[in-house]
Amino acid sequence: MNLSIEFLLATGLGWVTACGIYLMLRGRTFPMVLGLTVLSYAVNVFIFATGRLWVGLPPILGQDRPVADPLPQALVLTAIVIGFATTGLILEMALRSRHESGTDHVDGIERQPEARG
Amino acid sequence: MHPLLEAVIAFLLVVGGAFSLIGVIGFLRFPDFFMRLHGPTKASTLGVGGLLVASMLWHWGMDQPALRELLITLFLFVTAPVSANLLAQAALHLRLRSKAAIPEDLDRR
Amino acid sequence: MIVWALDFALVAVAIAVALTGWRLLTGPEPTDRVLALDTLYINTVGLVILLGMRLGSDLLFEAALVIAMLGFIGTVAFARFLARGDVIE
Amino acid sequence: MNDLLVAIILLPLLPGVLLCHALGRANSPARRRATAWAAGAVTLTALGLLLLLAPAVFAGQTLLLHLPWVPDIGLNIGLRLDGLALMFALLITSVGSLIVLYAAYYLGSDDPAGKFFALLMLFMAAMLGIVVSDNLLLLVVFWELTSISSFLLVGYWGPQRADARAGARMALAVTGGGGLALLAGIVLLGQAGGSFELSVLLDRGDAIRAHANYPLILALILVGCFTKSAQVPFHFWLPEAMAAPTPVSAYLHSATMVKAGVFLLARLFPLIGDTTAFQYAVGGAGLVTLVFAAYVAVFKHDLKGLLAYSTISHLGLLVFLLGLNSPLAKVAAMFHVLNHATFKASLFMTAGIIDHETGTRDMRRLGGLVRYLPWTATLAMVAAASMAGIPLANGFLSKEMFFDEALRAGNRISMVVPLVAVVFGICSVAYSLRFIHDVFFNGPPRDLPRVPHEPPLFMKVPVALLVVVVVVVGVLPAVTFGPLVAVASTAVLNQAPPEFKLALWHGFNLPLLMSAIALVGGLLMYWALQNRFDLHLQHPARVTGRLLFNRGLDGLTSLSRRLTQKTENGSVQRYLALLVGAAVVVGAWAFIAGDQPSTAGSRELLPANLVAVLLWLLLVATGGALVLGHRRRVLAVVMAGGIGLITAISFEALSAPDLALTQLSVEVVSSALLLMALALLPRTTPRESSVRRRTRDGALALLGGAGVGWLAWLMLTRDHDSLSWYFLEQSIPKGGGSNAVNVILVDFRGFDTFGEITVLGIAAIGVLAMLQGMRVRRDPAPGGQHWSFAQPSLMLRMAARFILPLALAVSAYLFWRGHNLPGGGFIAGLVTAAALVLQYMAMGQSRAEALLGGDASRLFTRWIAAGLAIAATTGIGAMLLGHPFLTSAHAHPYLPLIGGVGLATAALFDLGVYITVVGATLLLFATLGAASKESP
Amino acid sequence: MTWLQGQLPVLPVVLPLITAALLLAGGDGLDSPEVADRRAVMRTRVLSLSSIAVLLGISAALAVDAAGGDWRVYRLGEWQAPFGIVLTIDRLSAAMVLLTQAVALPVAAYACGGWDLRGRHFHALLHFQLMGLNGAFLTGDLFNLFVFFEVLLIASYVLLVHGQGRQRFRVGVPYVALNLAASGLFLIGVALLYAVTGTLNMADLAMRVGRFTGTEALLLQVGGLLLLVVFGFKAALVPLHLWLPATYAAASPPVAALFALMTKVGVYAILRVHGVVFGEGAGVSAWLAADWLLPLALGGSLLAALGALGANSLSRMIGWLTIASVGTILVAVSLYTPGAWSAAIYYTLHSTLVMAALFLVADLIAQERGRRGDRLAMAAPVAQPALLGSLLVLVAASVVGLPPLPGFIGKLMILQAATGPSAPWVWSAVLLVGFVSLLSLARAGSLVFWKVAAAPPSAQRARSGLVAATALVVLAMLGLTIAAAPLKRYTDAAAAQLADREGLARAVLGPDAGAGAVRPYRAGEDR
Amino acid sequence: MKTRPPPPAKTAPDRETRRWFGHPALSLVIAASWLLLQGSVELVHILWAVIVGLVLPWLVHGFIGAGLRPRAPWLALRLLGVVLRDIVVANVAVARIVLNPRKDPQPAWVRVPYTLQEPLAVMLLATIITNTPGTVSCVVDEERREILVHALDAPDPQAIVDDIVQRYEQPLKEILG
Ligand code: NA
Ligand code: NA
Repeated sequence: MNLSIEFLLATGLGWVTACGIYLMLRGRTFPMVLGLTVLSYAVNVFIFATGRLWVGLPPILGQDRPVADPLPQALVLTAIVIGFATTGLILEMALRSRHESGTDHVDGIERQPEARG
Repeated sequence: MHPLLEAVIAFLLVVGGAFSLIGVIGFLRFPDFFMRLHGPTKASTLGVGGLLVASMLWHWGMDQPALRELLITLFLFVTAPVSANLLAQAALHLRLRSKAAIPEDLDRR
Repeated sequence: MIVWALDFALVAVAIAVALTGWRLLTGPEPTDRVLALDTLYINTVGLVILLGMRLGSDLLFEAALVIAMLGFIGTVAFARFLARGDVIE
Repeated sequence: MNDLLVAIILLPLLPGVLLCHALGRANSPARRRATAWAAGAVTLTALGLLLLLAPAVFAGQTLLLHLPWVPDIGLNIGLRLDGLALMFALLITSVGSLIVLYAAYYLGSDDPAGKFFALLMLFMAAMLGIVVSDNLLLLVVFWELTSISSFLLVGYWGPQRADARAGARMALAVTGGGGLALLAGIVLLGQAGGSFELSVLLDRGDAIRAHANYPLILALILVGCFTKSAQVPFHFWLPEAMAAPTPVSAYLHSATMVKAGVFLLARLFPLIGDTTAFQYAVGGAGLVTLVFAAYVAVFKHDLKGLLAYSTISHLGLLVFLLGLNSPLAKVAAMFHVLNHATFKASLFMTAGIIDHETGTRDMRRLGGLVRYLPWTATLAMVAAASMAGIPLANGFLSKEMFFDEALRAGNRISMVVPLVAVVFGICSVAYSLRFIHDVFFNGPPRDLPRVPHEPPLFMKVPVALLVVVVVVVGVLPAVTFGPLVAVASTAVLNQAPPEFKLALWHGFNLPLLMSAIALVGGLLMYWALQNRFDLHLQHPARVTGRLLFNRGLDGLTSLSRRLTQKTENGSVQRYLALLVGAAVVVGAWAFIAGDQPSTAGSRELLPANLVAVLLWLLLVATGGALVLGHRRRVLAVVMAGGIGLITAISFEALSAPDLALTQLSVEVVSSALLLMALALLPRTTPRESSVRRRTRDGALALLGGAGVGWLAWLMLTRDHDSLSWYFLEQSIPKGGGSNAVNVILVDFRGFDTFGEITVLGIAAIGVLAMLQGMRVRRDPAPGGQHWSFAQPSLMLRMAARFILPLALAVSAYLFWRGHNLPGGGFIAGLVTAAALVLQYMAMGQSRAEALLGGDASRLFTRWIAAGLAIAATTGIGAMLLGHPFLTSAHAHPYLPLIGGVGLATAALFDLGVYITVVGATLLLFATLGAASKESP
Repeated sequence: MTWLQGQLPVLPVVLPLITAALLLAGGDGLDSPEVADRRAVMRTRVLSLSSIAVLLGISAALAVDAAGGDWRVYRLGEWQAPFGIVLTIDRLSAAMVLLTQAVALPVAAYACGGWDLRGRHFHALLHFQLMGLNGAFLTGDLFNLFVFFEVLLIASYVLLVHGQGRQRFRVGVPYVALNLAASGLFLIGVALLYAVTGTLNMADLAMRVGRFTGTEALLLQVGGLLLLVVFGFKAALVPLHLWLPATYAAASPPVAALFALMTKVGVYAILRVHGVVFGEGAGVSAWLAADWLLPLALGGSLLAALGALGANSLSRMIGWLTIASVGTILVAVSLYTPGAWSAAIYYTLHSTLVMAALFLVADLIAQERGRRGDRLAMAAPVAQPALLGSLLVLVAASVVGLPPLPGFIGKLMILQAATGPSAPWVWSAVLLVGFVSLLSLARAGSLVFWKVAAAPPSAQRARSGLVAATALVVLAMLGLTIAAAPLKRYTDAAAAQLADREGLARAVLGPDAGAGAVRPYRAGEDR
Repeated sequence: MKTRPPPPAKTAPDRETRRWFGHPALSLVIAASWLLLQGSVELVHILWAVIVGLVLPWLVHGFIGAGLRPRAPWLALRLLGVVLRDIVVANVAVARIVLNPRKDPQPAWVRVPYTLQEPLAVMLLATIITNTPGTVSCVVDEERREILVHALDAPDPQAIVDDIVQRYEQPLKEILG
């Protein structure tokens, strides 16, 4: 199999997803938010990929050439903005939560640390 | 496109690419942060600057809107030193190791 | 000739990006990583410009411009954070 | 005239409940009297109405009334007044009026009368509803209403007494739960019979009995009946319910509610009765109950406890009679319903008088009361004689009939039945004797709380009336209860009953002999227990149903606690892992258990080049570094920034310039926000997850990542179909722009964008709302040193001055061209916002905000509002012209000097986007900045 | 058709937005942290309430219109479906929109009793929430559904912590985090559907999904199942329910009452996507959700009812009961018959109103119990036992399914609709859930009203405005019983209409049901 | 609910009076940038360039302070030439240092005092120092009026100081003051 851009994208996407999930599952708000952010990058690329990959064919019309599928791009734009809004919100909520409870543990209370390993 | 123009563009591309690389090599190989800081400034000046000028000429040669890259060049020339300045201050605050002796009476308020 | 020079520049910048990535990953100082990110931005500007020439397109200019502008602002934020512990005072 | 049927139920339900509640709110003596009067008047009116209808019923008519309610599910207002209904309705209203009278004197001056009588009326309405329902679902409605109202009545003294609370809850649990089973049974019955109207179903008994679901129907309905009528093993709630005020016990737990189960057995007999299964189940349950409860009753020390078990026993008797495949048994049952109601209600009232006067119901303390309460004692003795089945009292007659039926059943089934009946008789005599002897004789009372006196006259009147009935019926049964029993039996059997004669004297026969044995045996039993075993020290039956029920409930509750504490432990990590896990599981399920193949497609792929591979390597390494180094938080932000940058480059290289611009600007602005947040958080994440936890998370992450990657691969390797050709075709002619992505955003799918900027606006407003009033002190620099370089760098200050106008120009340019080329309102807005954030960084928040015009939160809130309003107004403009929301218009007018100008309303919409984005982003920063300012 | 009639469908989305923008621009009177600007507060309340009242009227008009039986399709931007976004109004969506305003109006009125002053911009956020809910119910486009989910969610994030305090933020972060993760799954699901079918319009999807086999069908199925996880999470389908009890318990009572709608959005989406798109006509992907939905809903509703039994506060108990009632609804949904769907719709109406009422009643009780609030522990007796007790009994009885309340009618409808091999399970679960709920509500009621300290009743009487607002919800709930017959006809018709894919496709996509709308997307072709 | 206290007297806005064309240099830069961005000199763009060039400085007046009027344009051009030349030359020099593995550079911290008055001039000086390879302006100390420069390879630090003062600071002082 020749190495293809598609392969790189699919594997890279999977890898970033995995990183995002792992961070999202951490016990402190900050890494969790970072995980969600990274995960949203991956999800956005996934949506983008539904239009398949095209090189040098941005969906700008009137140049008499084929162009990439514009719809997924528009969807991703919306998703990016929503992701930005929600990330900002949870971040500041996490701050307030820490201010209220004195801990930045995601559960809002310090849990007994599990056996350190 | 005129061959001379082509040659100039090619030259600028080679120079720009080379200096981009050299800057990063500097960034990699020096022993302390303050020295490493010098590397990337090369990348932004002669390196990317060269590429940008090449691109300007190239678009001009292609009858596309040219000269726009001038804006980026100007911008990089203004901002890269500011970044360097701020990062140096951060490094001074963090009291990072410096091969050259940092002046004792540095006012860090 | 131009094609050859373009490829040379592309490879050079790509290697520069990869090497910058090395600093990004290894540090050792936090400032190194931020500087690496800043360099990454600047190299990306070069990369995008080269890509534009390679694809014969003038649609990539804005990306380069915005990368340059926002990359700077991001670096300022990082640097201020490292030096002052906060971004806005 | 049939409309009066509704009135009979509605009278106590509406005027009754409301009047009593309204009148009884204040607790003055006058108000209490008025309340009782109201209740009495309502009850008597209902009774009067019934009497008005009675002649028709006695003439053999069945009064029916049908009003549709929810006909599609078979729930209708269907009422019927036949003999059975009439008999029970008369019982309910007549005993009800006596109870009202009694209660008026029974209740203490602290007891809220309004609540009592209102609930009593509610209960009466429900009870009347049960007996006159023709629609079986409606019957269930009233059935459960009796459960609720009895719950409230039993718990009447709940605020003062724990036993009342427990009793009420148990009663509700058992009878309400049984009601749910009944509901199921009735629904199945209706499905089997094709209707829920009794008048229809009465002729379909055979079809129902032949239906495959018949055993299930029978079982479910019997659970309902047995719980209500306290049959073993569901009997335990009734003694607990004795915590209710005595009028409630007298009414609900002797005369009416507990008879509902009996009533329903009788009511449904034509539908589900007359089978062997029915006979064994119902008759068997009744037989067990009647003897078991009679035996236990002997050993009860509490007056009302004794009466409660006696009631259970007599309910068992009724159930037993209804279970028998003998028409005359039904007659006996109907007769005994009436008899039992009369003597048991009067005995409960007597017990109430004794409790009222002495302050206790414990027979171990009571004694010799005949000296203090001669009248009461006399009445009690007559009623108890009836309970014991002594001749001249009505209880004797029905007991004889019961013995007769037991003998006949014995012939058919087993001689055990008459033996059991005799044991029942012996026990009945014994506990009746005990009731009289222990209370009124048997030496003096032992340290009573109060010195007893005869109660007020009107407290005795109801008892006396009932006792008169006991005797009169006992002597002249045929002319008193005879006709009523006849019509009721006719209704139960759905045909005329065989000839029967209610008379005091039947000649010397086997039942009479059994009665004699019972009488003598009962006397002996009581004597023996009293003198040989010291009855007062006996505590029968340690393992009671109550105990089991309470254990079960406690067990269930603690199971619930354990379960919720175990699972719902507030651990976000667990919840998130569950969510991700669920996604992985269902995804894997589709792959593994599904029958569709998973193979890569045949699309021609793009060959990779060195740049792409290097970027890919960098991405993988950055992701790895992010995961491995995430505990150093600044580093993690840098790494995430790196991933964002590579994402942007990919977008740029893969023909998505708009995405690249947006991703990049969002990424930078997010990084700045993250850093601002980090300023208020610890700089490092503690290492606290166990290896197991990390392994689990790693596995989940890898599975999720692999899944997403594999899906992407399957997708990317095959060509796709899309409706996007339409956008490409229409963007320029109809959307007025050549950037298809932007035209989709502001036009084809402008509604999405409309929602999206709303989200952004809400987020900013939300942050303002959330952080309101928060001022945190920043931590000192790591290592405890002071922060350096307080004065912002001169270079930065100067650069910011230069960049702001330039960035605004770039914004304007990006906005301007967005419709045709990469750009647009959102990106322009973020660039503007970023440039202003740079000002914040360069000159400090307070100065920057002063320059922007003062109170930042209000200012930016208004910007958001304005942006949203502009976007909406663009859409509304189209509406005013009669087009749908967000319909765009565009034109290319040719202006002198300037040339062709593209004008699109979509640009105005985009302006709304721009303003919202700037306002929202700045509000996010400003709020966070204000919160992290040192408190003054 | 008059102008207003023509524009009716979009007003439930646009009007709340305009109102919210006005409320934001006008300020909420709480700029100064110490004192409220009385006039601004009044202005805010009047504007907010009157806007919801108008919305209620609009929704009622929509429902009346929908009762006629035709689909109303509102083409945003005048673009032909499936290319543009459409609002699709059928009986179901109209009913849900009406329900939304019917809950919102009393809840907003209740909040005006003082809760709205406990944080910034309550009314604006409420209107944003309404916009999101209405949009989600009305839209006929899957991605647009995602957008409105986000609108309603982000408003809910903020409303959840309205009133602030440690506990609210403690549950706020998990709530947001989980929903963000779910949003990611939502997007992946939508993306997979688009990647295969090339369309986002739900009517178009319903016609297209059945045509795919092989790996394409597999991708569709994964997408559909991911959406099931998302919607199941929103609907608190066990085992994705764990977030709900603490969250609802921590929310301020009017917000919790409003949140009664939120789980129903999940149910609604399941009906639309898994009921219709992946329903009968989905070829190899037909009844995709059935394998999962029925057992989870059955077991889940029982588990949740059990959870309510051990709850230590009224609001936590209501949270568990909410899960149980959604489970009951989903049981009906998973039966995939029009009768069962009709029951599900009716029960949804009931469950929403009754849970909202319960939260408000619980707050009234808590206010009169002093410091103990709604905790299920001994406290001073309430000042108005008869009033609050009657309200609680009425509402609780309906939750349990005691007749003649709507809960009873709903359960009866479900029982009657359950036939076939799953019937014994459905019957047992529905009845057992009722029984266990009965146990827990009886326990709670007896603890609150009867197990009281020997202290005099607290002097704190519930404000009559609050009681009136609560009574309004209860009355609306009772209305479901009184009007059960016409409502049943309506829900029957709604279920039938929901199942009619072809009818929907003709209404939304035109007589040729969208033939030719999706074409192969290849470089250089078709341009 | 308490009523709101009377609003505090409005503080004077923290901004100077704005004037149209108060920043001629900036206006020119912006107008030129606009044209560069548009990549065209059509009339419509020129018109907009003028508008943008006038409006934006007016709009952000408070943020950018008083306008500047450069005095010696020719000197400025000359300085530009010098700087560009130095960039190229010094870049090559630094490249040698970077690429020669045996070369062990002698870094040094150098204080460059300045007498410039105008902050913008100071900023430009610092920028030039950084852009010419081999030196990076690390701290601009406004109190001591000196720039702390890190030199990559400075066997003779004083030479660097002299060079900077002579080549850049003096011309800047003449141009901007
Ligand atoms: Na957008
Ligand atoms: Na439009």
